[in-house]
Amino acid sequence: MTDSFVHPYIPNTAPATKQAMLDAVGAASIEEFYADVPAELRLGRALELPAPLVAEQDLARHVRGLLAKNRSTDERLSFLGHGTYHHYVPAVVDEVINRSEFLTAYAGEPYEDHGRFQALFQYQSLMAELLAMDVVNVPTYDGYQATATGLAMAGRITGRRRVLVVSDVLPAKHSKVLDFVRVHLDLEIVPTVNGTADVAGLASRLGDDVAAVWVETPSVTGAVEASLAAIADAAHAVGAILVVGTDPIGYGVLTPPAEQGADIVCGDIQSLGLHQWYGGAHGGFIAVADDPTFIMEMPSRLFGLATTDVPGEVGFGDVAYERTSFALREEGKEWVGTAAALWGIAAGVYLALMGPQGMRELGELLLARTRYAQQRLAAIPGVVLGDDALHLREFTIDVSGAGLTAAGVVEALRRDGIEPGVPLDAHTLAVCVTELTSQADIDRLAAAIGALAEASTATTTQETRA
Amino acid sequence: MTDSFVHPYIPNTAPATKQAMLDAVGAASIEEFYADVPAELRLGRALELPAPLVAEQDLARHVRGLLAKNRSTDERLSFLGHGTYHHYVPAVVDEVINRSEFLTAYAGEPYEDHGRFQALFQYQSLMAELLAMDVVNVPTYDGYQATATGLAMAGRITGRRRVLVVSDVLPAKHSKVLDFVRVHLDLEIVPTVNGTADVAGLASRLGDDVAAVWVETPSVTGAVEASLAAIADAAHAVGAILVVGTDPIGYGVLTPPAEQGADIVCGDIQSLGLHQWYGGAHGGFIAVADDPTFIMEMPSRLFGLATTDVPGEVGFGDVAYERTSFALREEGKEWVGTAAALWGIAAGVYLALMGPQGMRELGELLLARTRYAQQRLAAIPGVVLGDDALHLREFTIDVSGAGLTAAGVVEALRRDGIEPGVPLDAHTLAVCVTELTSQADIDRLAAAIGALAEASTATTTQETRA
Amino acid sequence: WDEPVIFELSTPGERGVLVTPIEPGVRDAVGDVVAQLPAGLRRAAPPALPEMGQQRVLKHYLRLSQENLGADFNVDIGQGTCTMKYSPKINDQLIGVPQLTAMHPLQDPADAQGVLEITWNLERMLAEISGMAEVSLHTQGGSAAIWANIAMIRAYHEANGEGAERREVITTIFSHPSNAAAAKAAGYEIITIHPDAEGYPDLAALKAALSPRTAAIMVTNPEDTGIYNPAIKQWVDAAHEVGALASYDQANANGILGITRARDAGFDVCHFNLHKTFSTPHACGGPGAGANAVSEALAPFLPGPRVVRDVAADGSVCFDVQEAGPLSIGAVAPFHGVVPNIVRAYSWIMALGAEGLLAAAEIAVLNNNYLLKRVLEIPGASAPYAEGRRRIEQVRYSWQELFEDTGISSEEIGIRLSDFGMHYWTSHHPYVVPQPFTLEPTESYSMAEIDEYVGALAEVAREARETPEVVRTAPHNQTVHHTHHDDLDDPERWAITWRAYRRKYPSTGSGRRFGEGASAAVGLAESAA
Amino acid sequence: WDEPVIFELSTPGERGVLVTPIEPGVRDAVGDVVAQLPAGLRRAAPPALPEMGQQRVLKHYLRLSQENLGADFNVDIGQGTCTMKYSPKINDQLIGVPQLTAMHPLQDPADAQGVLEITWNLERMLAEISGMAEVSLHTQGGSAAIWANIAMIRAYHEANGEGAERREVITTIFSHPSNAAAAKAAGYEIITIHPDAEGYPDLAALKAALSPRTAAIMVTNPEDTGIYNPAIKQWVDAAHEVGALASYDQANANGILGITRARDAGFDVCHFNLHKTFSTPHACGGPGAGANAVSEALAPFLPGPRVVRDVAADGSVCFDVQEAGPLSIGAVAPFHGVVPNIVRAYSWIMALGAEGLLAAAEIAVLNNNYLLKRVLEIPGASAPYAEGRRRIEQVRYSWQELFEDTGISSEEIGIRLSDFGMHYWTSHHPYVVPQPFTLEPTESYSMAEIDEYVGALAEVAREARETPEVVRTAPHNQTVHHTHHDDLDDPERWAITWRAYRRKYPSTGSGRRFGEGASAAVGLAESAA
Repeated sequence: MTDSFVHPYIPNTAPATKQAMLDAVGAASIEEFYADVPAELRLGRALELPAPLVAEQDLARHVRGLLAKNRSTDERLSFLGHGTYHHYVPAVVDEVINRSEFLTAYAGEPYEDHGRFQALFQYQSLMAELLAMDVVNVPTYDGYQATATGLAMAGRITGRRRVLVVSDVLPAKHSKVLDFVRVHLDLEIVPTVNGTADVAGLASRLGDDVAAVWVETPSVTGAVEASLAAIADAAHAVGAILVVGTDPIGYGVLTPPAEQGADIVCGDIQSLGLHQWYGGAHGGFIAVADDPTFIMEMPSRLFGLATTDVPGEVGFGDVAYERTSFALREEGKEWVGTAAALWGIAAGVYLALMGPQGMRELGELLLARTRYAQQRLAAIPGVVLGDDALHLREFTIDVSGAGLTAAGVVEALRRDGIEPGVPLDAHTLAVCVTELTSQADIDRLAAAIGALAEASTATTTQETRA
Repeated sequence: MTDSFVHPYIPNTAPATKQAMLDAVGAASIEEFYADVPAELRLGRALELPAPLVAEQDLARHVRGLLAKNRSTDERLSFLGHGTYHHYVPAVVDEVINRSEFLTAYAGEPYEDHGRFQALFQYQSLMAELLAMDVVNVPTYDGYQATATGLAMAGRITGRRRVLVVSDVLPAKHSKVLDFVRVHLDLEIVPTVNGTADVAGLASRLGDDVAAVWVETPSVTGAVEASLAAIADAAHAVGAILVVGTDPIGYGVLTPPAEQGADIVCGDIQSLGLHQWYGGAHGGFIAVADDPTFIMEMPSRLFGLATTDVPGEVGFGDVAYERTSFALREEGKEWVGTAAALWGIAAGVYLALMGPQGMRELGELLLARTRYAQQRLAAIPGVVLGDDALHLREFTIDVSGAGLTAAGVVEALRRDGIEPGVPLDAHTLAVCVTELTSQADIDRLAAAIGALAEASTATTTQETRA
Repeated sequence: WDEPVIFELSTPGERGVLVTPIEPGVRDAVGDVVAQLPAGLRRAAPPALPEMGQQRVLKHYLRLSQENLGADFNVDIGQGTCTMKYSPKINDQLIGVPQLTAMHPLQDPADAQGVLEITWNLERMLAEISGMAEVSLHTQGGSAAIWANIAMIRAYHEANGEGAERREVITTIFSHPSNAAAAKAAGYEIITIHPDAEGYPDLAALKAALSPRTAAIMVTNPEDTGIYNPAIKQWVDAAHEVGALASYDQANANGILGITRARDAGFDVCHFNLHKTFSTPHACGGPGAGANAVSEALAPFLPGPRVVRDVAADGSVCFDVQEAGPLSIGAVAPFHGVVPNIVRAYSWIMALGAEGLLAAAEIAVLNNNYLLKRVLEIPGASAPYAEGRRRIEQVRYSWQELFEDTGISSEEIGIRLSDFGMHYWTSHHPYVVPQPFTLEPTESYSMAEIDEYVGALAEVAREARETPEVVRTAPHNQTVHHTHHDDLDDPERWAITWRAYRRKYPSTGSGRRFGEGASAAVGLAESAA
Repeated sequence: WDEPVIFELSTPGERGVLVTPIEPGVRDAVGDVVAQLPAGLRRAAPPALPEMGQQRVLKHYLRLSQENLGADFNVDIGQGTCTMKYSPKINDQLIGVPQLTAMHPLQDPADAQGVLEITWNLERMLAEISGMAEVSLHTQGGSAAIWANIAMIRAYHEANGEGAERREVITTIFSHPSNAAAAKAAGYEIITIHPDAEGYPDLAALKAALSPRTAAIMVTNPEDTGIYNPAIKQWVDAAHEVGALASYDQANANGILGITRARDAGFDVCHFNLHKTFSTPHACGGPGAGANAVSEALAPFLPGPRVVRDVAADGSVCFDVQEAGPLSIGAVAPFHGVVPNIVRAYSWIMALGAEGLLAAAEIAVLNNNYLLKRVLEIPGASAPYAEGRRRIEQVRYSWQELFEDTGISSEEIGIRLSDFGMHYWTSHHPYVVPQPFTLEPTESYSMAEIDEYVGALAEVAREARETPEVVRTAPHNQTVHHTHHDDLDDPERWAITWRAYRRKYPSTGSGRRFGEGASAAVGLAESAA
């Protein structure tokens, strides 16, 4: 760097300080420190980067200018879900996770970072209540990774390779899981019937070489699996493990999978107090019973309570640290690293604010809005629901009867500032509603699709007549 | 309230708790506590207020919807000043003043509120360096109040009534000052000449009945007073006090008034790290020498250093608390109360971030941009500068020569998303530039006014011909 | 933390934030503007501000913040009369947007419809809450609002030609001192009424004081004792009988929201503090916000500019700004008042509605009477006046008995309380109630939190009897130790700025230990809050 | 604070936040949806979440935050290899806007041009910084990026028909353990190379280990010791010679920004951690963000979806989203990666530019060598390996000598250090360096701060010799005391959730004091941070 380069982020660019430090270590120049970097590897020129904006006001103007090109779901009416959901984030959640103490901390000991340990232990504990399971990890990256790891755990525990996939899975999630486990496991798809698992079909494929049955509920179409208990029984009968991928948002009213026999419950916490962030804020949970067979296969950190030198005082620490790659390198379970701790704290604050009553009311609201949206859209001539399952938050419609394509609906409605959903195939649209989707919003969507359908039918009729 | 009313802000609305507390105090109902409120004064009906939005998400949507009707100066190109200024606020300033510990604290002791005392002591100290004076108060409400109090102090110190106003003052400020001091003081205006004080005119009106000479620099037109030293000498010669109202933004490069003889320097800190807030974020400073005659007339709190029981440790506390209305009620100096402490902390953080070099560069930038804008606008045929004084940040143009009115320019340019300035009279427009007004912004303004002038001249010429 | 004074953290050459450079085109056009300055206007030596990297400035102030006890952190029921209630975080989040922070007050009103609508709506809601005709939100604090009250009263009498005769303002000793102080600043003589033996405002004394010289009575109700004046209407009537106006200090109206209204008792003018009753945060002592509410008769005297609502012929609504009228006292502050707090208070009312405001009042009063019962269980504590009667939203208590028993003063107890993560304040001077302390639980604290607070109070009272030295030498667990007040009252010794300190204490020996190398490393050892 | 576990703060009936009600129109249309649920799907008992008012939740977490030592508060140079640098507040402020938080990843790309442009630009900037052809920003942390590295390598060999033969991955003991662990998870056998006597990576040992069975070498450079491998190009060349790929763990590239680049040494793939080198905050352990940079040959294997830049015929630019191609490893994470950190990292680079990145590297290295000199002045401290040579951005030190003299371990010293408001970590297991501690000052700390840190370290070392009991029984000034690890390794005793704790410890006697009434009132007495 040149001597006149002084930057607010780099205090020792102050020329006098820099010189004093060089003098202290007896170096003629900073160049000396790079003696081990061979000359032929030295770049020898300035990086070709855009001209910097060293004045904060200029940086702010530049970045704000770029972001101003975005049109958010505050400005567009969005029925998009498909892995990232638009839920309300209470202000207290943002206040807590934006606290500098949490935002900028990393990996201190349980003493000076007591707050972090307690906040994450509480996250584990609050999730545990919602899921009715005794063990929850410090968040891993996302629901994809959580499910991949959950299945890998089942493989390691059973020593088997076959995994029966009995639900419709988000394609990107399937892609991630497959690439993650394929060395160790084989995924076999058991096609769903009317939106949920084909229990009979599953039974016919189960055997003592099956490591796990993988259920997604709600599925990619938002269908809630109604036969979980039967699936659990069937799986357990052959010594297979039931791995359930889920979104915890509904468990204020819905029976948690653990109470229906699930062994490993995993999924994403984005719905619990995280903004959409263009899909950039996910965290994965893995929940199991308080059983060492399962716990010792978990790669993530687990914070637990411990006694201290002061009688009656409760401290925190890492449970079974020797499982981890930090301790054992490649002999650990998968690996552990920086993942999504702050999002876990956020989810904990969210659940503490919502309480049992809030989660109950929210679950009911989501069921009601989903049902209402299904009713309204299915009332459009030519539009039919994709299946008869119970749906939470997401469902599909088939628009082919109205002479429409899913992509065509999206394209047409975007012109009105509406994102009507995600096309799953040529004629199937996945629609998502949340507590932020009001009745009026749903009515607006129905009216817009209804108008399209009417226009399409009119055109078709006209064409038929012509 | 009804028993089913439970609100997140009011924990004891939980019915069981409420009943337990009533039981504990032996009250049959809350009604008992209002025994002293006569029946004829009881409202006896619900207040007529809009239906509440008890769910935070509904409140957020409502308020955001209202605020979305605003079009801020981020979306409009603004040359508005006239008391509230558009300066850049570094992110660290907002981070600090939004810390819950500062935002929600009030009036603790110097022990548990050590941070507040130190932060405000530092504010005083940082302002003192900028102003080159030894004493600065904890902020009062705004620059209006600071100046009103500064003049009132001069009246109390001298026991005289006459105040000579030698600068052009912001009308609203003049209004406030006048109403505040008129029982005790008479304001007499000494008209300015070419934008700044008429020193000869002042001399002719000075006498030993003059309490104070009031200078504003920069004045309402942005003119910097060049004769301050002469004014100080003249005032002091008759035992009058020189009160200078100012904006501290320029003192990285400009000589502070204290070094030119000012006795009381006062003004507003909005420019130092506070957003515009639609004019809703002002704070007033009053600076004097370390002279009990002046200090004992200050109504505000003054935080000072003190020794503690630990040798070498520095504590903080109220200096000369017995001056205040808290201690003496009506025998105190004016009054003290909740004013603008947090804004003072903000200004302190701002000055700490800027440092001597930052304030110097900012001052230079403002002088340069102001001069450039003057040049560009004065180059428009028919547009002339209001005076020949040195200007900082604000200046006036007279558009009458271009056949325009000030209001007309405003109306026309608003249609292009430009706020060109504040009309001071029919033909005078006060234009403001800051570090956030780029050269390109100024060029755009000049082009827009130039086009108006051209169109007007063309019309006039045409009319003349016709 | 043992955080130095910021000037001690300076390192030459460091920068906290950089300024955007002057564009070459500008520099070419204008030249070296600093060099061009007349010598007298060019600053000779740069201001001795500290030079610090950005993170060090941040760290310094973050550490200071942790050394401060915000209402969000403690059971903040000890700052009685101050109405420390929960300031909802959503309201802070809602205001922190460019649509508010980056608005200039002289923009085209068409571009400011949101903020104008909120302002107008809040005025109307406060009019309903007070029963008054018109409201102004200009002032930045409660005392500033009291000033506006008396300034309007003064203008009213002057407009009626009675300005010269009406030279007195009557208040009570348990009304906020700013009523007396602001009236004095407005040129009035002050008459202060003391309560009767029971602690109730003395109507007979008021009547004796009233005369054609009276400009106004300016009273708080309930008073700082938490006692509601049941004869308040008679007070107002008596004032009106002599042609005086009645001004109601409702800075803290928290106990009577939806219960009773200023105008219903006949008051001509009142004010609220948005930072008390309406939840905006206290911000270390401001900005707060005041609301002045007046009767029809006083409306012309309100400060300007005013926000007005226009309904067009087609029914469309638009808000506009109107300059002050001829009778107005003019500007009392820049523009429209403390806008962030106006939006916060509006949001708070909208989150609660009529039933919520009533609930706030009722629970605040329930909490207060519960607290009263619990405090009186502590040996040595008492609640002078109105014995056995309920209070409204706060109580001024006394440690007189404990003081007589132990010699430990209320101030000492308060300082020791800070070691428990709580605090209280005594009261305004003069200490009419001996060894006072003033508690106001508001509606924001749960029963469990109130019990926790009383537990700490009782513990300190026990210490005062059993281990008084522990109390007398407090604080023991703060970042700073017992501080010597005599330094602060002696002009020779006081140091109001670092600049003055360096001048008065040129040697580093006297009273400082800053800059001792690793001293800051003791860090957590002394950390508090 | 002595803040209870949150479940102990529950009061039946309190609410923290309310849910918007179901509209009557919706309810009329759908009926009671909960009652309609099949019995098996209707939750029997509500989840035992706490019931708390909003302010109490807030207070609880704010107090916990004060019990945590963020990088903004201490001289955070002790978490060596973690690159704790200043995360500028402006970047946090810039991202906290609906134009980012309220964006859905499947919105019309036309509505997402800002975030797509930033993502694309950051990819290009990182391509220039690494010398690589293409960059993906999908992964949420460094280890996830390492996984993506090995997943691409695996896919590459499979695409070339060599997947079955190439079953080994070679790494070094001073490379981050996730390289070994992720490769193992991907099905590879791991070969770990130890350094030579001087601490330099052992080229001969590598060559002996390489074979046609080698899929890749995966190494860090400089290694965790701060030693730069001068033969790095020979390492890469040797790998290439046997047909293996070379993967570079540049999680922490902080010392060599603008100095030397991965591709220039021949690497095929590398990754950065945006939360290390590029300043995004560590967030208590995530979200971070990883960037995978690859050569032209590996570009087809990058995860999808990809952000692409289209230039129209008229020169107008627009950004679009493209699904992964046939060779891609597919999705590694939802959508486009950790968007908040992508924008933060972009902003950080834009604030510094080429000269600023170079300055960051050079000052980080200057700071490190200055720190090295100061630490070696402490009796008992040493820096094993490469004696007398300069290091790059960090050093793994040893207290072995002090341990031999006093019996005080590095871990004990680290715990005692927390009493001084500082901390450090030892290192990853196994402790190849005995009694290790790893310091990395980055460019963010001033000379004065480094001196302060070393002062505290020296003080603890002095204590270890003079008053070892003080060190051994630390911490003394934290909110919690020495914690017993044996509880955490015994399945019978561990309690990973409150739910499990209540089940395993049904009596309140064993190991808890919560709920003892006024216990929380001790408050500040034990406050830390």
